[in-house]
Amino acid sequence: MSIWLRIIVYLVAGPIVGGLLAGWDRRISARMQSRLGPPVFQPFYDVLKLWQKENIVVRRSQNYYILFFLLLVIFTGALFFAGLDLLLVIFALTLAAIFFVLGAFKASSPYSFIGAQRELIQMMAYEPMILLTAIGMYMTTKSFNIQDIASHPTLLVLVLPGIFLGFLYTLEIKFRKSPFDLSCSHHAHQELVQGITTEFSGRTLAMIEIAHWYETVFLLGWVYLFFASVPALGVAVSLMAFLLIILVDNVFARLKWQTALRSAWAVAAVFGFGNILVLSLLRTTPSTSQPAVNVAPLAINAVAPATSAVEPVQKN
Amino acid sequence: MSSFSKSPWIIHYDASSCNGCDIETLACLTPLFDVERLGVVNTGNPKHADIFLVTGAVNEQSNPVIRNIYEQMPEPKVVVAVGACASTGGIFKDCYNVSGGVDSVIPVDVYVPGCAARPEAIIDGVVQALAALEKKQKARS
Amino acid sequence: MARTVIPFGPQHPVLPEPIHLDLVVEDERVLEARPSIGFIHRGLEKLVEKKDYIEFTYIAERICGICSFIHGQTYCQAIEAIMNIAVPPRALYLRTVWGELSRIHSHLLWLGLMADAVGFESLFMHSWRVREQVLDIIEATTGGRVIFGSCKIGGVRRDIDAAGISDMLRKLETIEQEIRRITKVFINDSSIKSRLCGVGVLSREEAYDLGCVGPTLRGSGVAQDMRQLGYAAFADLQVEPITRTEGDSYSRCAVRCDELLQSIDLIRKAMSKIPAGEIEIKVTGNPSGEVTMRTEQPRGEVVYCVKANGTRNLQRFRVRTPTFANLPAVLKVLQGCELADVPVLVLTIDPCISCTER
Amino acid sequence: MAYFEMCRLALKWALTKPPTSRYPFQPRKVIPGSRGQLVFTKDNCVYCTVCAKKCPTGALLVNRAEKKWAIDRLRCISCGYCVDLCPKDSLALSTSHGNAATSRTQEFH
Repeated sequence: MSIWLRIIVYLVAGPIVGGLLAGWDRRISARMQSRLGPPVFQPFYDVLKLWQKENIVVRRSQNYYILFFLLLVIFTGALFFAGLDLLLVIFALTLAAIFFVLGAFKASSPYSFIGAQRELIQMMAYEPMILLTAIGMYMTTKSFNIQDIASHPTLLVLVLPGIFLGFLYTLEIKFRKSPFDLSCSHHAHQELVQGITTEFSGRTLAMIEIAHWYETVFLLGWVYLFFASVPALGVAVSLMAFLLIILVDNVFARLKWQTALRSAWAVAAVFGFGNILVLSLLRTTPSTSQPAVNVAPLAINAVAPATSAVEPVQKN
Repeated sequence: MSSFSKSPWIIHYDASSCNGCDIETLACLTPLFDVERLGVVNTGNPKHADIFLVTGAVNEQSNPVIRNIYEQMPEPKVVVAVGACASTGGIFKDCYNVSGGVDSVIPVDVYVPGCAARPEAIIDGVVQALAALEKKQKARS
Repeated sequence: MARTVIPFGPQHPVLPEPIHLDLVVEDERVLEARPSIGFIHRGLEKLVEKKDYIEFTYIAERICGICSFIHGQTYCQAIEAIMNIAVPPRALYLRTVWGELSRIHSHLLWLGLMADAVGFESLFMHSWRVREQVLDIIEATTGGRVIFGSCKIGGVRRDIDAAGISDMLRKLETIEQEIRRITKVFINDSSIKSRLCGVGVLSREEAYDLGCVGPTLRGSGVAQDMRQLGYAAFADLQVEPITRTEGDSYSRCAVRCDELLQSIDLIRKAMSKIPAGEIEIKVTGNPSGEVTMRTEQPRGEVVYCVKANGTRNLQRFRVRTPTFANLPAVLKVLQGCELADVPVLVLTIDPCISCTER
Repeated sequence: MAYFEMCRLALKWALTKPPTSRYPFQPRKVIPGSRGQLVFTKDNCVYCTVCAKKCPTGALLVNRAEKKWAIDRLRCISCGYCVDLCPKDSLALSTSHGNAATSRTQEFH
């Protein structure tokens, strides 16, 4: 499929699939709470209703911040599905989140102010792990280009098990699900009223909701990337990851931001960095079984401390 | 457009009620009655809400609070007075600090009878409020 | 550092009832909490001079919706003490059973609200699902879900026949299993422990000096339970107060979870010993005199002072409710806590604002 | 470990049918003996106005001369005090919870 076709498919199918996933998410977590739960198209009704409601904002610039947030999330998703550069995708995602936080700061109400600060803390928590994921993918496929990563013969998750677990952990934060729904939890009773989305209403809130749908599809696409060489397995695992996150949402209470930050960085250090350490260890031993396709200078010069515990990684 | 009747977000405030009606309103969200199957979500934020559920006969101190919440809600908005106290002042109508029902402060669209209004009665009230919401939305657009 | 004042306002999703706290916050640490209450003050004590003393039981029951039965029961006991009416023993037993049922549904309600404040919605839904089964029993026996309206001066208004008793005991079986499963999750779950342990510590002396009552006091190790006074049928049912020593939110929550199971046993004991006979006695004439009556509400000890001067209307009616006694403890504990802990600390004494402000 | 306990509880309920009542679409499960709306049978009544005087919320209005009896459903708290006092038992409490109204009207009988 050509790049443009893929972008158009993402632009159209993104919100539909995202909305359905959000609908299924609310329905399954309702069933786990022994409730019937809303119809599956409920997120679409919500957004349609919000679109027609009056838009009360503290300062009109909030609308534009959220508009940029939505556009940037769409830009990130389009970049990702078009198969371009992974690092650009990561930084575009961070930029989108920054616009969202600026929109909340702009409203200068104490709740959205502290919600925005917590959103920054959350970003600080998951950034290292996402970067380590990109580095791990680079080390196995020798390129940051998503097209090459996707078409790489080896099953990435076998080579990067630690990074995959760390990435699932950050998904928990990115989806704003229970242990880490610090900045804004959709309809849970929060001490910050609605946190970051307190001061948005009407059309702006609808845009935030649609941006969340795009983000969901983009992040599940990234989980798929770990299993790119076996497409059917990839789709199955990304849906399983989604179900796992819903289950974790219904099994944990909300933790404080200190524990969230510490645990996220600990996971990034142990799983992410450990995995990369092991990879670089195996890479420097003279094993020539794997011809390096495009010999790019190894970004991270392999530091091989003697004491690192070697994880049993099967060589394929 | 009928999307208003499919996703009514409510905000609930206790204006000097004995909290019998409040726990019945919360009981509407819990598994046995589960109003989320009708699309209802209890947002605590007036900026996100469409239906304003008020319980209790309004006393002097919560009078400005109710008016404040009512004005913060975006159009179209509907007020449901839950319980005998909210509708007509109920058993506390002779108290010195109570100014009668909610309609002495803000315009009320639906009254729900009952002392500790049953969750089913509250669901009836919300369903009737949907019709009022649709009417207001047509009038607005 | 910049100090922001966060209005933890009368209208807040985590608070079912309005209480206003101005939190002076530095970064996310609360330096000071300035409360302002009075949002539910209806002034119903003044109604005593307008309403007939028999009719006032309906108002006494509606002081607070969650602990409504025990308010009604205490008022009736106060009037019966003034007019020294001998209430038939069966009515005393029925009052005890309904009192314990309202304690179970009130504690389950609190369990759900605490889980919700800590961000654990599924536990909130499960505990309120079990609470609905308790409300079905209450509705079958008294006709009302939240406000029973089954207590009157001189006895009770409805009787429970043998079939009703066996049906109630059978339903209590399933409720007990569900409660055991939910409280097991609540006590052992480490994400809840990380939010409740060490939060809002009240030492034994502090709790006693601040005048706390009920589970807030028992959580800090002081064994004080008004049911030991032996009012209603508690003279024949020995009540052992459940205490914990750590004195933090977690121990108060554990005390309430154990009290749930204790109430179920009390109901079973009362049901096995319930005597047959009349359920009410004719009341004539007007009360005159003064009495102070103390009973145990789910939140603690409630004190009723009733003064009558021989006319149809009472002269003075004063209630000191448990949340009024526990509020100073909340304010002391809120100093220096984190913003994320504020809902946990406000809910740890199980506040019933409509009780406090009458 | 309590996670598995909560996991078990969540998964058990995810697979079983939820006990939610489909209320507006299916009738309410009525528990016999529950106190609901007041029902008035006109022929037993002798208009002695005891119920109107004793009602805690003043929901009943009785006019002895014109033989009229009226109730304000939104004031009535279903306490059943009037049912106990009525000498001619022309009043009774049904189990229905009464429907929501869009205006404050009184019912005349």
